[in-house]
Amino acid sequence: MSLAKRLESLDRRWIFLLIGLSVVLPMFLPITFPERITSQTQALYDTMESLPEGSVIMVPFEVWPSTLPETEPIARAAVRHAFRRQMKIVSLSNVGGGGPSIADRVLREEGNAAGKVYGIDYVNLGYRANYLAVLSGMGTSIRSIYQTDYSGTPVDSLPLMRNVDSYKDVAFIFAIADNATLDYWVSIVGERFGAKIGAGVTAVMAPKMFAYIDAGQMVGLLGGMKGGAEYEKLLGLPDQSTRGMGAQSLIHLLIIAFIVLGNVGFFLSRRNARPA
Amino acid sequence: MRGPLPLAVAFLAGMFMIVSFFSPHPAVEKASGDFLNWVSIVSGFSILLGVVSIAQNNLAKVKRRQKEWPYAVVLLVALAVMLAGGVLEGTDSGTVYDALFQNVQAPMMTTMFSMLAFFIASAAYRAFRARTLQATLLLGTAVIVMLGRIPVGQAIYDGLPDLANWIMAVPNTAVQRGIIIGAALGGAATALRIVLGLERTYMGRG
Amino acid sequence: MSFLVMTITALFTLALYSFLYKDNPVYRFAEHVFAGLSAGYYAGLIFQTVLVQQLWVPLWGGQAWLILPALLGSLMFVRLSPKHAWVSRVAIAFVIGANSGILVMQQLHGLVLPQVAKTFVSMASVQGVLIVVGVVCTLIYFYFSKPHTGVLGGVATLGIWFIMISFGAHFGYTVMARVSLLIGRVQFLVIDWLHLTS
Amino acid sequence: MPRFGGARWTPVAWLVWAAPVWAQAEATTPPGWFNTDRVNALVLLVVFCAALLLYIRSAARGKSTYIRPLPGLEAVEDGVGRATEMGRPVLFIPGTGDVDMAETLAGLAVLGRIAGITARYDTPLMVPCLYPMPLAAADEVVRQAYTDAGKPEAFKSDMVRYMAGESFGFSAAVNGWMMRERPATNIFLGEFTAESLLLAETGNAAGAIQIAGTARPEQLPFFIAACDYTLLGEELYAASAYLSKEPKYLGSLKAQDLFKVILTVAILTGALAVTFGASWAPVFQGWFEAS
Repeated sequence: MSLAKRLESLDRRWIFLLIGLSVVLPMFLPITFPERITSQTQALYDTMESLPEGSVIMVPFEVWPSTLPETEPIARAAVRHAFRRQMKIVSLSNVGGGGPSIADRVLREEGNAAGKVYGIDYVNLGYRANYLAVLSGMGTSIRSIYQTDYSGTPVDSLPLMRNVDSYKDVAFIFAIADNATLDYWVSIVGERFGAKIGAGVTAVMAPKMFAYIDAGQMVGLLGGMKGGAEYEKLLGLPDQSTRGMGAQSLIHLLIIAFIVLGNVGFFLSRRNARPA
Repeated sequence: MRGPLPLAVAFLAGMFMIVSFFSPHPAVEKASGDFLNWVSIVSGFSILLGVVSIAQNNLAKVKRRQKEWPYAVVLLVALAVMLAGGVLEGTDSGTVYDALFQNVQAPMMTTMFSMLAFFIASAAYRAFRARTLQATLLLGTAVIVMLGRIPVGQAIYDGLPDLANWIMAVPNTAVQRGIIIGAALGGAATALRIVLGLERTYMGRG
Repeated sequence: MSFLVMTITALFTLALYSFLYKDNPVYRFAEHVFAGLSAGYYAGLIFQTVLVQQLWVPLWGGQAWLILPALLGSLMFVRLSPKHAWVSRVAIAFVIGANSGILVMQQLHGLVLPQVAKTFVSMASVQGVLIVVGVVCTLIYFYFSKPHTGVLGGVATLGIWFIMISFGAHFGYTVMARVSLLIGRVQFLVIDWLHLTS
Repeated sequence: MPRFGGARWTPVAWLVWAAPVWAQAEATTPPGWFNTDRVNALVLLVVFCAALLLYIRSAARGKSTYIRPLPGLEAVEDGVGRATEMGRPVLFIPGTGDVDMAETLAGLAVLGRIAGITARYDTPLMVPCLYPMPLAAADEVVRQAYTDAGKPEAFKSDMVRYMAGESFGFSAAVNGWMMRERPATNIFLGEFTAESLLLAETGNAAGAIQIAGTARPEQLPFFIAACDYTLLGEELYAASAYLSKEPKYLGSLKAQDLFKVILTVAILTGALAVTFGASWAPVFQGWFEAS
């Protein structure tokens, strides 16, 4: 069988095996790489540093469980940065497929680690149906949509929420997102209600966000695991994101090799097919 | 009465939203806040409807002993357990509902999406062909950006990460902006057709 | 997290990964457990948020007007009986109508105006020229009222080249995203569950 | 064909007549009823709405219905021809979204046209669907197309099949059907998420000509690299407007095209003004500033 034919008919499970190995092997040789900070990550970090200590920020968890390995490290870095600067966090989620539960877990774990108290230092408002109604409704008054938090406690009985009832009472919105809900945070909450927005997103979402950053509709961006690793470096805490970059590099090289090899096979078979 | 009533309701609800967009008057703001709470409540019922139809679907599959009906039983049991937990005990941390979500549902969804890395690799080898000039341009840029995003790329050519970031910040920004503007015009046209009663397909044939 | 719980999670993870070898009953079982849990999750969440927190508690707290959205919402369920399905259309129209009203202004005021305004950049720099030319060529590529010939054809061709570069970049970012997810899951299996390395 | 008299017209006439008068009257009354900073948004809304209605009306009268030829669309018709010659089926997937997604509706409009061709040449047709509502809609569209082609008896109920399961379960089932039936042409038009990759790759292995179209940018790169023809984003809606001939879709397309020209002129004017430091540049930019 000619080389081209053999290249063409390779069983894809060999490829799966190769990918599996290239994920596991780098874990046994913890090689860390120098992380070069992109300007979008630096801008987001500087914005968080410029806010006065103790100011109230919103950290919406617009994430599905499917992308946690990318979004959770970014969320933890954002929450840790906020708690480090004694900021108060108001959180919520418009993702009915798991968002509020993820927000609840991450905030409780990071809150306990930083000695913060629920209701005073951070609040999770939970979920309400229809993100268009929620984002627009909260513009006039948060209480028109959220009269209770995620576990049903009345909002008025939470000390943190006493003087917070609209986007104007919030200094900054650090959105964690893996879906198009973020476009509505930018175009409704940002443009219509004038809030300042930065975001940590999955790599799939990042390319579109550059249009918002260039237009000043977004002040900073963390793109995928790489963005997370950069932000962790700025905060001085090498965590999950950084550890994954070794395997990331190996698999990318492998996929590039597959693209090249696949096309070599393609051109060979096309050249053989052409009449001599 | 059956035809124009929904259209009138859609027109009034849509126009009130447009009016409240333009009017900062406190009375309008208060009214729109409460109105949007109503919209959120009614939307919640439509999600419940989706769950009921999934349950109905699978119950029918079991009743008629259709092909693969045992799997439908598995689905219904999992649904019942989760629903009972959420209703009786609540959904926040420390409940059965939350434990099932954090330890079973969420990891499974992450696992499913993680399989895509395998499929991308096999497709990169078996299907991604530079058939046309356009596909060649696409695959070429993809390779540059992929190399620029990993430290090894930096080792190959020091300027690669900056090149990759420049591709994102300039040509990509221009295209994303062009697509955003074009799509927003399309979206506004669709939304206006619904508000003005020219569009009925969203109500389905039901 | 107790080792037993982690083992359950790991077993479901491996059951799903078995699909890579071949579609098999273990995979189908895990897939249907997942489908059931996610449907149940929605039902439990809506019960607590809409029925309890947005209706039951405020209604007892004296907000009587909330009986109206509750009735309108329950109209949705009339859709299940084909004969009276039209009644549910009023509830659907109420939600879709309100959403559409929000969407009209969100697209025109929130996207079109700012994105156009921020493209008025000086074309003295290469970057400025590329941004303006790129936006215009992309817009013109999606122009359907005239055939893409002559000057218009040239602009559209430049447009598709810009688009392919952007899609290539998008492809690179997507590959990275999916790979990160795989690394995350394998880290769970190898490090958290089996403690083979730190 | 929506009539432009009677009940349907009144809300529309009120809006187009009232908006400028209402806005002008409001501006003079004490501030608070109308946010004068947003006059530019109101002008954009009114002009866009007027263009939309006028073009829909002229499309209803058969005027201004030209849409440029779309390579992906011609490939769809050639693809069905190829399947007919080879006596192998055509596989059509209206996406994995539900009926409330605009992309699914666009996909179903194209399905109607294809079913008409397969009916005429008795080419086998395969239409797998993920959700009950698109299944019912697709079934109705294909059945209607076969009756219109005068061959109601040629329609077999197993052409449109319900394939349940999450995205991977669905693609596994469809891939199995694809490897068994070996369709000559695969057409994927609608909303796709992760499964775009699995379907396109298996379609390649099954040796089919593949045409795809979706509006989601993160799936387009995979379709472009793996398929022979791809309808990019708005081209999917242009294709369905072209095939369905519905005035509301043709008119909308024309209104959007008009605004693409207007905004292109605005961008060039603004950019040139800033480049040459024209005195009115900030004023011009101010008109477009959203606040």
